[in-house]
Amino acid sequence: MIQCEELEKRYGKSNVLTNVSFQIEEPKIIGLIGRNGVGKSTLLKLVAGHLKETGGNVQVFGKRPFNALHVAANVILIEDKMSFPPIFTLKEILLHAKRFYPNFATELAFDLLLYVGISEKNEHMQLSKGQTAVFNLIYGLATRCAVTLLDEPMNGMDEAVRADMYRAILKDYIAFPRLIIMSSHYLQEMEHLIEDILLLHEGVVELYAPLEEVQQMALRIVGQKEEIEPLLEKVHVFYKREQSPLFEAIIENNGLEIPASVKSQSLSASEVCKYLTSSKEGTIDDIFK
Amino acid sequence: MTSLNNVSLAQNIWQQLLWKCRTFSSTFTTVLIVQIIFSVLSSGSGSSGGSYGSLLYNESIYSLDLLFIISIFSAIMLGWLLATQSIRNDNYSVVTTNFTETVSTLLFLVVLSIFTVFSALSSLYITVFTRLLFFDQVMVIKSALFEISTLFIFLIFVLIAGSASYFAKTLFDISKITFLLLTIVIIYSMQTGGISESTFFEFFLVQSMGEMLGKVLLVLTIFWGLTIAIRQRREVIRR
Amino acid sequence: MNVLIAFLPILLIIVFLLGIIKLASRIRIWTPKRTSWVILIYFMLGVISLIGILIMQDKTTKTLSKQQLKVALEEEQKIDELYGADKFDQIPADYFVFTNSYEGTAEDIEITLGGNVYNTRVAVTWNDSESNHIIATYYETPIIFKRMDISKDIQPPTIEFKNNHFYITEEEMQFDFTSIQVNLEMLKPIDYDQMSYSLDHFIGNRILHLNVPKHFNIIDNSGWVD
Amino acid sequence: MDFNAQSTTPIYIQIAEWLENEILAVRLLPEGKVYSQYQLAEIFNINPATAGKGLTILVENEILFKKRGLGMFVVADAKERILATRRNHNLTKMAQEIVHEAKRLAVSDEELITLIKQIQKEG
Repeated sequence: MIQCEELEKRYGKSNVLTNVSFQIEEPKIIGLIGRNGVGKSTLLKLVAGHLKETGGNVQVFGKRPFNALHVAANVILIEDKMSFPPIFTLKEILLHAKRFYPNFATELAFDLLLYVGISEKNEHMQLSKGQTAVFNLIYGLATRCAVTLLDEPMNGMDEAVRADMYRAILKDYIAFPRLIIMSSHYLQEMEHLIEDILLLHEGVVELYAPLEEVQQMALRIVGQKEEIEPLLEKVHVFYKREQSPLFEAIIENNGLEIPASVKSQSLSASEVCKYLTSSKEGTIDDIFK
Repeated sequence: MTSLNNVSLAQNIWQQLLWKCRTFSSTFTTVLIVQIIFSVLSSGSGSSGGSYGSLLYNESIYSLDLLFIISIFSAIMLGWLLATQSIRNDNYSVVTTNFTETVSTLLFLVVLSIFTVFSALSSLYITVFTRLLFFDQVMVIKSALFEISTLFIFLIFVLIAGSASYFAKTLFDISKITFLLLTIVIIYSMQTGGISESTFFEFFLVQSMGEMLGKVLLVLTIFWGLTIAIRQRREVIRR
Repeated sequence: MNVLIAFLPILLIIVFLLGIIKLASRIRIWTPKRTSWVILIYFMLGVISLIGILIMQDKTTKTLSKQQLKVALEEEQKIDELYGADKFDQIPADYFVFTNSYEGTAEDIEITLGGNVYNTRVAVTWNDSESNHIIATYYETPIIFKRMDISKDIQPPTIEFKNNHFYITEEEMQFDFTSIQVNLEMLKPIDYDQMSYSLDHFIGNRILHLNVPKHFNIIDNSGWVD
Repeated sequence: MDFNAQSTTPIYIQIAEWLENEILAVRLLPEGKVYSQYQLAEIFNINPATAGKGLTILVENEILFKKRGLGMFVVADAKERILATRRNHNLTKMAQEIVHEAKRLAVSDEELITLIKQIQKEG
């Protein structure tokens, strides 16, 4: 459904995406992860056809998304700054959506709105930050577009609503499978929901793999310095920390035999992503040396 | 897998046009209120008086002229407003592309112009009728009460004004320098080159209807074509 | 440029109005539904007013058609020719309004025209009669002013004869009217031809004919008597 | 069940373990139909693909089998297979840990065996 080859996007002189290549063929929920300012939103906007690529190419349903009606009709991008005509109430917005999105789940949208306690008589501009996010997400979900792009959908929502909204996404996804790409700072929160991880780092795709594979990618080993150090020579080390008497390291998991005396532990996907994208060979501790 | 939506270009433009008639409904009321206020404030388009020997006369003229000028100004303002970024962004919460967005807005301008013409006509009838009811004075009907050719000319100038201003704002957004230079050139040539507003009117008001239609179509094609060409390339930036 | 400056106040008012409208839109008066009702009602009022104007025809006057005006203009010219040739007896009887006879007692007869006598032309012809009777005959063709037939509002000139002195005055007449032009005057083609100019102004003849016996001597105080 | 998304054990393995426990507790009957991946996804609030992977592991271990178009079913001797695997796998692992701990504590092999026998006796 989505193909990117050497996709590049510059804003003036600053290069946001330098070489992004990946391919998504079937409906699934994908977590788009990356540090601040790495270009997650930019990538989503390119896919939605809101931005024009400066190099390489991006294709959605076999078409270049920029200015393509077929792509616009089947891709929805939900973001913070999404705006609706101020003359409409929420109710009118939802009623009108059906004209543009034939699959629009009007009833579901009204039910969800009622559930989260937002009056349909409100105007979009009057909503609080959290309510805006909830409404936008409901709107995006209800469009049932084959490609649903959610850029930081949970920003500003409180804990309880977040949990409900994740559940809503899952339920609707099960009922109507489609490609959902969700970007977030909080990978941990949505780890259970996603199938694949798309990790952006320094303008390229650092990693595009199933969640389970990511979880298996690294190991945390803790033990005596003399036991650990020889191990580190054989594998890629993401991180090491010596806080005598303990020596801790995060290493690549490539089937290396770990002596039983060394405590080893696999990491959660979000930790793996954190280490994959941490600045090269250094930690915050180095600053305080 | 949810099914893919198939939308044709014409369908999308039509849907957006209907949508815009609602989202921009305040433009209709703007035109209406401006027309009503000017109809109430002014007593007709003007008056002339004089004497002809022992015959002293005083004529109050109610014509479409004042409403026409007001409508032109409204169209210029609304055309400019319709091209603003925030309005464009609202558009991206429904299915749209640069092309369909621009074309549907231009078509909306046509709808707005047609509305403007008929509301001007209504305003004139209403003021005249109230005057007829409450003032006891000879009322002279100096032209046909309903004249297609007049309305058509009215429509065309309002539409051209709106389209030109929509184009101007588009140009302004993409390059303020070009816009400024163009404005200076136009003002300069109006000051010195003998070009005035009536030059524009005279350009269009030729005797043969066919020639006029040709000129109108040519001018609209230029404005619309350039507008579409420029806006085609724009990215969506929500702030 | 001048036009632009002239309409600057209008522009300012429109900007001011836009501000009001923007404020109003904040309190959601103009929902799309209400707007469409307002528009519908306004258009209906327009149609009703149009019908009203058509119905109240007793209060309205129609302007004469171009054809009628041309006929009137030709008639005016014909009468002008008759007037120029002093052939007053050939002026059709339709246009005859009144005739009066005055008796002169002195040899010198003075004529004074009021300052506002502009439309009425006064002509003197002589006859061989021995009597002292001066015969004044007034003719009037239909009077068309600004394309309207205002004949019925026009009063004949008043003629006063005192001490062998004619005082001729016209009744001053105030004519106020409202005109509707459902067209764009400002966009009318500039090349007004002579024809439409004369059509738009005053058409009609008002002739006062004085038939005077030869033995009188006419003293014209105004210099306008033919 | 103590399902934990933040745990370092991958979710699909937790799902597989949960299903095995259900089979052991005879809440899932031999030859009976198992939850579909979508049902599991809803029950545990997880991605259906992840749930599917849990099921796939069990199919690979021949605890479940697929009937085309009907879904997944428990094999007749599922319980025995699970027990056997757990015995093989888990017990070995635990034994390994005991042996390592014994080494660290300088407990000799004989002493360890004696300890185990003693615990078995006490029952």
